[in-house]
Amino acid sequence: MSDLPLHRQLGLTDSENELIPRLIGRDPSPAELMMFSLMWSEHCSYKHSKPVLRRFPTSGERVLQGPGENAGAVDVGGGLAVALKVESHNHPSAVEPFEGAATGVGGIVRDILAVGAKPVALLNSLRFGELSSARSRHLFARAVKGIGTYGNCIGVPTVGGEIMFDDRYEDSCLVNAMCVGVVGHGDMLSCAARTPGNPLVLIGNRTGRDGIGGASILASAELGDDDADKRPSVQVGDPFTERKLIDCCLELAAEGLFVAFQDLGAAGLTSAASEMAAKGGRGLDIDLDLVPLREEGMPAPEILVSESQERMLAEVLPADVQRVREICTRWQLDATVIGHVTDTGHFVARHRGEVVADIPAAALTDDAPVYGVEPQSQALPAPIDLASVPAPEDLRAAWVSMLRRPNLGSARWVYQQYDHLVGANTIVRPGGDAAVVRLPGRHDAIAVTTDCRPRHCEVDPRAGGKATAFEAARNLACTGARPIAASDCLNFANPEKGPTAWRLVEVVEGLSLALEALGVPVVSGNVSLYNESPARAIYPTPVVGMVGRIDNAGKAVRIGFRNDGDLVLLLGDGVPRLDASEYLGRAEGRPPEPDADEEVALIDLLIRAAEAGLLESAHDVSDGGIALAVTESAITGGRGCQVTLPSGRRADEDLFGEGGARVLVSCRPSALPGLLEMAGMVNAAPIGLVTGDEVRVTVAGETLALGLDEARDAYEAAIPGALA
Amino acid sequence: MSVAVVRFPGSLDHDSAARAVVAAGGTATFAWQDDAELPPGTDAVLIPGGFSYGDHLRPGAIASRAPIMDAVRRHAGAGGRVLGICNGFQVLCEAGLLPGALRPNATLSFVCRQVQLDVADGSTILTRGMGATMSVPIKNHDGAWYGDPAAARVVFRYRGENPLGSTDAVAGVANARGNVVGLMPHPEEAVDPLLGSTDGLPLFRALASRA
Amino acid sequence: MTRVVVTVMPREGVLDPQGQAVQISLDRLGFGHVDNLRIGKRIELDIPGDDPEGQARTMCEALLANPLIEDFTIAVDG
Amino acid sequence: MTRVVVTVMPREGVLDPQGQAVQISLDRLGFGHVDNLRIGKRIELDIPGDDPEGQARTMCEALLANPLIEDFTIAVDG
Ligand SMILES: Nc1ncnc2c1ncn2[C@@H]1O[C@H](COP(=O)(O)OP(=O)(O)O)[C@@H](O)[C@H]1O
Ligand SMILES: [Mg+2]
Repeated sequence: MSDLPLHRQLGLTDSENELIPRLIGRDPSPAELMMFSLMWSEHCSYKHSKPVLRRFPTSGERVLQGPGENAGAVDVGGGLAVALKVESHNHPSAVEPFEGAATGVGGIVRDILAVGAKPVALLNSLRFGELSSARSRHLFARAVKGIGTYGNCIGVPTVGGEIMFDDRYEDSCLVNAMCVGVVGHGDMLSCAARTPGNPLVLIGNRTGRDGIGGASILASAELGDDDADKRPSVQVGDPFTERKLIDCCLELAAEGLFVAFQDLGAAGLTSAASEMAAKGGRGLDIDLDLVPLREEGMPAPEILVSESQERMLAEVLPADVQRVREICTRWQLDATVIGHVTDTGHFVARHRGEVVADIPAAALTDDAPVYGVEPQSQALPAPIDLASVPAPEDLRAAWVSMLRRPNLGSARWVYQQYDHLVGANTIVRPGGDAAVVRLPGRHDAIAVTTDCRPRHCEVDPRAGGKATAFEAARNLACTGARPIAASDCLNFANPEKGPTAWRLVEVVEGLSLALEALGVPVVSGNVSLYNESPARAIYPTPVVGMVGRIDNAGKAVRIGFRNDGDLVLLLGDGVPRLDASEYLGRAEGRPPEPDADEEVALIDLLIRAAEAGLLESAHDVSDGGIALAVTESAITGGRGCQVTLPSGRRADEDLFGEGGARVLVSCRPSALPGLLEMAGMVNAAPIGLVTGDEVRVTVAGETLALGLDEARDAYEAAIPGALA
Repeated sequence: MSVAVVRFPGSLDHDSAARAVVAAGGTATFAWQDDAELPPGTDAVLIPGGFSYGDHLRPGAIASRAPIMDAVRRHAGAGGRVLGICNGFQVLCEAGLLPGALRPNATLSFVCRQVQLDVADGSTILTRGMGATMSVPIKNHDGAWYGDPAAARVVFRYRGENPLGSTDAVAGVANARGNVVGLMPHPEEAVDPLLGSTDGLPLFRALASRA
Repeated sequence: MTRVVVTVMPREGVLDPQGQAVQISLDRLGFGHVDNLRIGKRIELDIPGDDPEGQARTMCEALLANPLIEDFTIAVDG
Repeated sequence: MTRVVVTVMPREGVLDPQGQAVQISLDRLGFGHVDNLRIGKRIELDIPGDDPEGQARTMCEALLANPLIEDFTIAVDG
């Protein structure tokens, strides 16, 4: 056992430790100290990021619920709202990738459930070290398995996500999950406790010793180190119970039995109860002896902070307790009254006849000290000198090897392990720019995507933030969807270091500028900081999850070429550059700054063209440049093409350069005049046609040809090949 | 015609299966695992996909012992139509209503993708009226049928390749009488042009028809 | 109360893909000489009353094992 | 060649959802008196050479068990 004072062992600073007695008017008990330490952790209190997050645009005509509840929600018409949130489970996934990633899915689903919404789509954003590392291969493969195992069993289709491998994530992998749900406007639930005297019902799994971090320090002082060692701190997911929880809670919600509703996530009961109390300006009185336990004899602090999964806490009317129990029993779930709402504003926990905690709830949730970050601005790098990048001797070979890169090749190995269809509403399946999911029982649909451009954020954080948000919006628009809401997960290194703080502030500024230009509000999100080891810090990785809307699901556009003889066009004014590109493979140079007007005009054009039925295919030009985009449209559609690329400075840059607003589309020849007219100020350049069974690309006077089979083999082998 | 869709804790595809029945011109009702009888007026039974009881122990094993299964057994015994999809197929095998067992996929991973099937036996009351082939998705972790193909009435086979490693590329079987059919692929995900295929519709028409 | 251990193994002749996969992984980790690896389930449970072994047998027949593909054995502790 | 049996069980205190689901089911089948049911894996394998037990331990640590959530025991036949 360490000699440090208890508060230090629990991760509280000396000044935080001094603040607590002033807030509660006496010295905290060890259990209370632990509750503060968890609630005031960065994960729960956002103490380093709160001021930064205020920058995000969060309002808009469609916003029904902005940040502050378990998930945000926007109107999609017809009385229906879409709820969304992205969340990280980085650290648990690094410790135990299968369970960490699985419980990450479970947690984000319960956030959606907590606002009364039915989960209809899952996505995930993954970042690991290079697959040449055995550790990264293990983490990646197990995390994917964990996500699949959990998501498949709960019957929510996993329809999208992204994967990137880079040495910068070798020591700190990122596993972010996003869930999207639907709920009627009038059926949205809040976590705010309402009426004193109302019982609190704990629903779902029993409480065990999962994910007890700080508590084991406390408990070990009492029980001796040997026992502490036996305590698993890994949460184990139980997707079968989660499925029952979803079915059961939606049934309870449909009968209007919830007054307030909340999931138990990080810091377990402590966080759930104090948030309910603080949000509603009420108190909660909880009797820990009533909490159903998996093992006898758990000490109070452990019960208070256990992170056992698949649990929800509901405020219900006294007269409804019986009915709630009946429904839960049918679903084979425990439903136990563990306390009631009070008017004291305090979170009071009793155990074996004693009060073990009695704290003003707001002290836990709102009074954590907020630390302004101290950004230390960095000089922006100069654009790379093209002469310093060796030109490939064999362009065709370079093209094939690009297809074979795990960062560019097909993600099929991953999404084939996910049930992306369950529910029979997946109109556009994974493998394209965004997935399209029909709204239950309706003709309209939502498109969903997650995106991030970490290398760009590293070299030029503000521009990288913009590029990230615009890419997400462009991906939605490629299906014909109009972006309506975003959620984000800010994955960063240690913000107490000036350069990281600067990147955080600048990225958020860039994201905000782009989202304002797009008219897309941020309605929820999450922050994951300190993703660094002594050897490596991650790139700034602001994952953006975005939802768009399509009026008519039948008009959704896909990335694959569809008919021989169709014309291929390049839309947009972006200029490809190798700076910070996948081709370069390094965060060096300075990609062109996204132009908001061009981006918005292109997105608008795509949506209108899809609506008018002018597009046969549309595919965003992103990682790997136009060479990748054109090959993917050909492989996916099972049709070759002949295109001539606009010439710039050098053939490899023309082929593999990235950056700016560019989209590869195809259309029937008869649709061309309409499309050109609609394009207006947006550059629309016909570059070839769909034909044959090879991809023929003419670049700087040289013609390269790649058979569809050879292209597909390289593309499909990228990830399985690297894992073999 | 009224089709009873049987639900267990962990069933996932009951709503989409019911929609497929409706798309095929039938009406759908739900039956719960604890019910002793099928809903009044039930003409046919559909056991949908999902992870009943979390696939614990063996997929379909725990659900196959639920009270409703006695009613399903009586219905099948009287010649009534029963269709089991994916987990429903596993339940029917575990219940002894269909021959064989479903083992983990040869890849040992969940597989979600579109496949092509050959209709190997179009003479059962459930498969007649189907084309010679169909395009449908599979999505399962334990979908490798294991059994004696000579002793079973094989109704569907994977075409071209055997994606899950089942005996003799079997994708679905019927009982001897042909009124109970189970298959791993998901015809309810192939009843709407927007989903990419409507090849699953004839199966639901047969299930929901009086002929 | 008797602690009973039920072992359920894939039947001889039934493919055990999980066992095979583990054997391949062991091979890669340098345990290439390992052979005949099979994976089954071990179920531990407390059974009160008389004839715990007979009760366990009934449970195996009713649920715990599928005779088409699995064999079971029962061991009673102590 | 020695036949070795490795038993991998969920660690004390770790959730065993499979055991829980099976116990619920046994309860419904009339075995409500059964308790503390836990399900783990039984791995049988042939190990040639010296110290099969030590080899098995190395394999458990390298692959067969996840020490964060599982405990293993090794039994050597004969
Ligand atoms: N980066 C962010 N952008 C927008 N909103 C955020 C961000 N990070 C956190 N939030 C919001 O702050 C609130 C608290 O987040 P969190 O503690 O993760 O919620 P929960 O405990 O329900 O998971 C939520 O409403 C969340 O949406
Ligand atoms: Mg929450």
